Amino acid sequence: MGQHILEICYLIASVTFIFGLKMMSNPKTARKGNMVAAVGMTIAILGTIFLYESSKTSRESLKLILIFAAIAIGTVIGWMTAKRVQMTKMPELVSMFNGMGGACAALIGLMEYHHNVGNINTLLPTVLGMVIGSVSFAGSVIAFLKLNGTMDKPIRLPSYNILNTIVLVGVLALCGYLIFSDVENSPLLYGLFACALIYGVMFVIPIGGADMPVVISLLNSFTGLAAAFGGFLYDNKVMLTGGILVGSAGTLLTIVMCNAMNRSLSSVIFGAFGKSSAAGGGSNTEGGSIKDISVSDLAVLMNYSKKVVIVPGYGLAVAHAQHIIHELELLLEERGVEVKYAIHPVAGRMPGHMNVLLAESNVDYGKLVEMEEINPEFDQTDVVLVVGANDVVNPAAKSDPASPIFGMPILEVDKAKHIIVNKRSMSAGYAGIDNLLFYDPKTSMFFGDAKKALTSLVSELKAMS
Amino acid sequence: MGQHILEICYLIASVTFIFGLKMMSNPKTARKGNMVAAVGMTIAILGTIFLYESSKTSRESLKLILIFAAIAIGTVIGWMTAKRVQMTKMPELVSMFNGMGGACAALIGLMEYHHNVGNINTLLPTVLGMVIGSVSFAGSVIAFLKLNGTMDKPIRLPSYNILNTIVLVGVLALCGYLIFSDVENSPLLYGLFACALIYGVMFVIPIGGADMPVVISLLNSFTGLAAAFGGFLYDNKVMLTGGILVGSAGTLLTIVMCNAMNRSLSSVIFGAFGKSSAAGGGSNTEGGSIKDISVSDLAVLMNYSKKVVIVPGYGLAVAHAQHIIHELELLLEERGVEVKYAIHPVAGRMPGHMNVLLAESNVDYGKLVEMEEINPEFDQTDVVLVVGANDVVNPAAKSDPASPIFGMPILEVDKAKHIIVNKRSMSAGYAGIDNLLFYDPKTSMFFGDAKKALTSLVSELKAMS
Amino acid sequence: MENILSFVSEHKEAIYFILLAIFVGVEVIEKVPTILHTPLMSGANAIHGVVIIGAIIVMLDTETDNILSLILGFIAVVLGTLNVVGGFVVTDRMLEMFKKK
Amino acid sequence: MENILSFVSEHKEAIYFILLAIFVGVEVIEKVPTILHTPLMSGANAIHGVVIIGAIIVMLDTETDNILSLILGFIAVVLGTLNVVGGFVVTDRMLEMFKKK
Ligand SMILES: NC(=O)c1ccc[n+]([C@@H]2O[C@H](COP(=O)([O-])OP(=O)(O)OC[C@H]3O[C@@H](n4cnc5c(N)ncnc54)[C@H](OP(=O)(O)O)[C@@H]3O)[C@@H](O)[C@H]2O)c1
Ligand SMILES: NC(=O)c1ccc[n+]([C@@H]2O[C@H](COP(=O)([O-])OP(=O)(O)OC[C@H]3O[C@@H](n4cnc5c(N)ncnc54)[C@H](OP(=O)(O)O)[C@@H]3O)[C@@H](O)[C@H]2O)c1
Repeated sequence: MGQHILEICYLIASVTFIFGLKMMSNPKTARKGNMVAAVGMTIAILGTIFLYESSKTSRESLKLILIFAAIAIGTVIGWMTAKRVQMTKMPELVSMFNGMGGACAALIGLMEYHHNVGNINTLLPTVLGMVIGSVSFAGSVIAFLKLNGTMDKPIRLPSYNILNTIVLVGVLALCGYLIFSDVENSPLLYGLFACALIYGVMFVIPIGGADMPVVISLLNSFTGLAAAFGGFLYDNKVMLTGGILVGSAGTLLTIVMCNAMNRSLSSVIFGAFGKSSAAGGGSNTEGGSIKDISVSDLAVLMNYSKKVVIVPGYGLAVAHAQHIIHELELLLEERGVEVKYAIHPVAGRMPGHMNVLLAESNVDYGKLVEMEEINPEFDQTDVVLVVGANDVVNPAAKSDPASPIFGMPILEVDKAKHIIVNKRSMSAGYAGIDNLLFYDPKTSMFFGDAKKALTSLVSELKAMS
Repeated sequence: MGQHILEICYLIASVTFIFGLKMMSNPKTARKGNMVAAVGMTIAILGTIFLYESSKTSRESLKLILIFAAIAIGTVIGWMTAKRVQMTKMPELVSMFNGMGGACAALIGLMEYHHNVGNINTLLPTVLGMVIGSVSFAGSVIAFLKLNGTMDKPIRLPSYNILNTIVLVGVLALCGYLIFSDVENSPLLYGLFACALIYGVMFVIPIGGADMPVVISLLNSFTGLAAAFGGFLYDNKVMLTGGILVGSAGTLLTIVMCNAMNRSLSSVIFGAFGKSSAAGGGSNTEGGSIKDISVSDLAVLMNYSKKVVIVPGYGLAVAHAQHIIHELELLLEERGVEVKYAIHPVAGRMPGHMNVLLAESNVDYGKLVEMEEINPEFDQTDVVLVVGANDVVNPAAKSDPASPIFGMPILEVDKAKHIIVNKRSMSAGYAGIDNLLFYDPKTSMFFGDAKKALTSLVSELKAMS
Repeated sequence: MENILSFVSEHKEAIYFILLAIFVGVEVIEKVPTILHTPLMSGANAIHGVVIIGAIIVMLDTETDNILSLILGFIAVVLGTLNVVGGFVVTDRMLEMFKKK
Repeated sequence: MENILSFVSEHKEAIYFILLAIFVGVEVIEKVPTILHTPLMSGANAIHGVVIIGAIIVMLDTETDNILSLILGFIAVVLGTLNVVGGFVVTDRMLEMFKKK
């Protein structure tokens, strides 16, 4: 009876996962979708605690206390972290939570191993779940450290890919041996565990910090896979559904991101980008002179414009300048200036990064205009204010077939009357290449940290009226 | 071994069905998608013939000959009919083929019944598949006759719905008895079969001929359901996948059609439309006078226009005027007139009906403009030529809250300088309501069968140059 | 009540299968644009012709001396083939016209 | 070869399940617009926290005197909860901002 009810709980949870993801396709229903999935998850968890039954199951109060204590601890920490973290730290957070899930899967595998030796149908998912979970865990930790800035240089030993492949082959060989040997061999299991962790570290270490969103999405789908293997192990449908859904979602998102950057997944993982950027691309640095603009001149220019388009980029996120830019926008509108934001699909470091940021600072949704729509408007624009964006406005993507970003669609800001670029220095963006836009006669540089620079601009503007 | 290969055949076929339907979402890949599904189907059929194995299976040459003969006959007839039929007869054809599938399911149920008495798990799908197949078969035949014009009036006995409900209850009761009684009772089975056929007839008979596309789509999903029950009966995955896919596709399409017409499914089935149209709506007939236009005047008018928009409707399909209208279009373009087609989503009698028709006569795809896009263009249009359309240009949908089509989006042709309406008489369209557009001072009527009228227009135009 | 519960839990494989297949069907069809709805309808029509497999199985499993069964099975196979072949061919004809552009 | 064939056919239920679930996942995700990709990623992240169910099962099935198992299980449940709760809450926070408009 209990078992039957549990199956129905799982069924409900599986359906909520699907509906939840489905509702995520619309900003209006997305939040509800997330709630729906969360409710389903709660049902599945509580159902398991109270109704799960196998030949070995027992519910001593010690165990129940431990389980609830663990859940309580996890809930409090998870809740607090999630509520407190800054919006700009989202990628770090996602990678951290992803690592937790991976670790959980790895632990399950470690503990279940000796129960399942001899039965290949359950041993296979046990070992694979453990390995994938471990890789995901270790990889996520490194990704977290990289995003965090703790580990900021890609570390690339000589003949790295060979080394990496050797470890991978080792992991696979150990897996195969453990699964098919039919004898319990705990030391080897721990060896495999260690190797998987090492592989996870080595997998992520050579990848540049800026590529982390792609990596996280990939690791996300790894953890999904690990959960699905858990589903096979326990013949548990909800773990299977959830795991497979996330696995395919993660894979798809990874591909979407790579496509939007006009790069292949392998070039992200094997770091072809970093190399070519160091070598090529920089050929035009001497090509022209750059022009500065002072805060007061800029304030005057903007004050008397009719139409201003703001192009936010990664720098805006780093500088936490989303609130001050909203203030600038409101101020300009008060003075009768029309203000819009031009949102490039891969501006920032995560898909939709700019939308999340600007939504946080209450910018009106209707003012965020997507690339295809805003591009024809630039020639009627007086001032384009580029804030911490670089690659997404690089004309080389259109004009220079040798450029690594050639072919990526860009915001065509060079059609506007005046282009103001705010960044801290002349250094390159994510793709590591030079930007000829900065040498355009119509462009003026407005150097400084985005938040500070904009703050001074806003106070200058306020002083003017 | 053979059984294993057969399972893989089924797996492949199931995947091709999904991919085939998926590829249908794009005109570029749609044809290939259909091929893919057809290949999968062939694999599944051949696999079954040669590899299927149960305790009772035998492959005497007589049986194999009969099977291949049956397939050959079906193929030849199906192929010829499908190749020869006129494009305007598409709905008839679909309903006919649908009926064949339903009949096939019904026969399977009839034959399998006595093998499965006593085993509720297989008896249930056997009986239900038989019943749904029979309803689908009988309903499709009636739908075919109605579309065909053989049976053109909705037949509505007094207290029809009550009668109908009684038959339905009878069918359900017999089903329940047969399934749960556990004793073989062939006469009752044939009784049930007869009742199901009667119900199918009664289900469709009261529905107006013009509502047939919705009905066919619904019957389509019924047959899908019947196939899925076959899948349960034989534990056959490909029948299950195919059946369920079609079942949900048919249901969804039905809903989409009803939504586009701004009506509910129950109002289609219970015929609320037909009634209200007879009573209401006609209140404004006396409201104004209509104006005729002669062929020669029309030819002059069009010849000296800059921009002409053609609005095709059901009448175009009935009159087979798609080729002559293309000729008209080419002729006008030769003379420097800009010509476009305005396509309303529910113009005609099937979703996408106009696109299919005009594609047949080789009209350039880019000239077919959808409603939302063309509506803002009407005020720069010199002549709108409405050919056999009525409801889709009825301004009552916007202005008259009492109208049965109120709320349906329409083509706003009344914004154009001149409106020419070609139809045979002043009689109403599908919704059975009057159209004030015809009394608009800017409107001129150009009476006659679409094909004949346009032919005379074209020759008049040709004579002019 | 308990009957229903145990029914659901015993047939969970089938229920998940059905649910997922319905989801796939709905999601896939939702993406088809209106202009392709007529061919979609007839393509789907062809696919439910898969019921022919049942007819073939009936033929294969019947005793050769059961004439009635053979005849009915024969008719069922003919009807199923009509549905399959006619459906695919007519859909192809329609889509051919779309492809030209 | 024959091994593979029989493996596939024996596990057909599972294979269909996996295939259909993958299709559902891909179809559903494909429809999500770019602007929602960050919350989608973190929402999906929360869902794979379903692995916590495995951790709970381990705890329930372990002997009470197997301290190591209890400790590891405890840690696994904490980690799983972190993934689930953190994931859903952070997604909710992000989506809350989108909803305001
Ligand atoms: N969105 C995604 O899904 C995603 C995922 C992965 C990768 N990417 C990639 O990320 C790039 C995004 O382009 P983007 O134009 O947004 O950014 P970007 O090309 O990376 O450029 C960011 C610029 O911001 C400036 N900056 C850094 N900190 C700043 C601060 N505190 N104040 C002001 N400026 C600051 C930097 O120049 P200074 O150092 O001179 O200040 C840098 O040039 C693309 O190449 C895209 O392919 C995107
Ligand atoms: N597309 C779909 O999926 C679908 C499905 C079901 C229902 N519907 C419904 O069908 C209607 C479609 O609107 P519609 O404007 O296309 O058609 P309509 O409103 O049905 O009007 C068609 C008009 O064509 C005229 N006509 C008939 N034969 C003709 C011929 N040989 N030559 C010239 N004219 C002829 C008729 O008038 P005369 O008799 O005076 O000639 C009639 O008024 C909508 O109400 C819609 O809701 C659509």
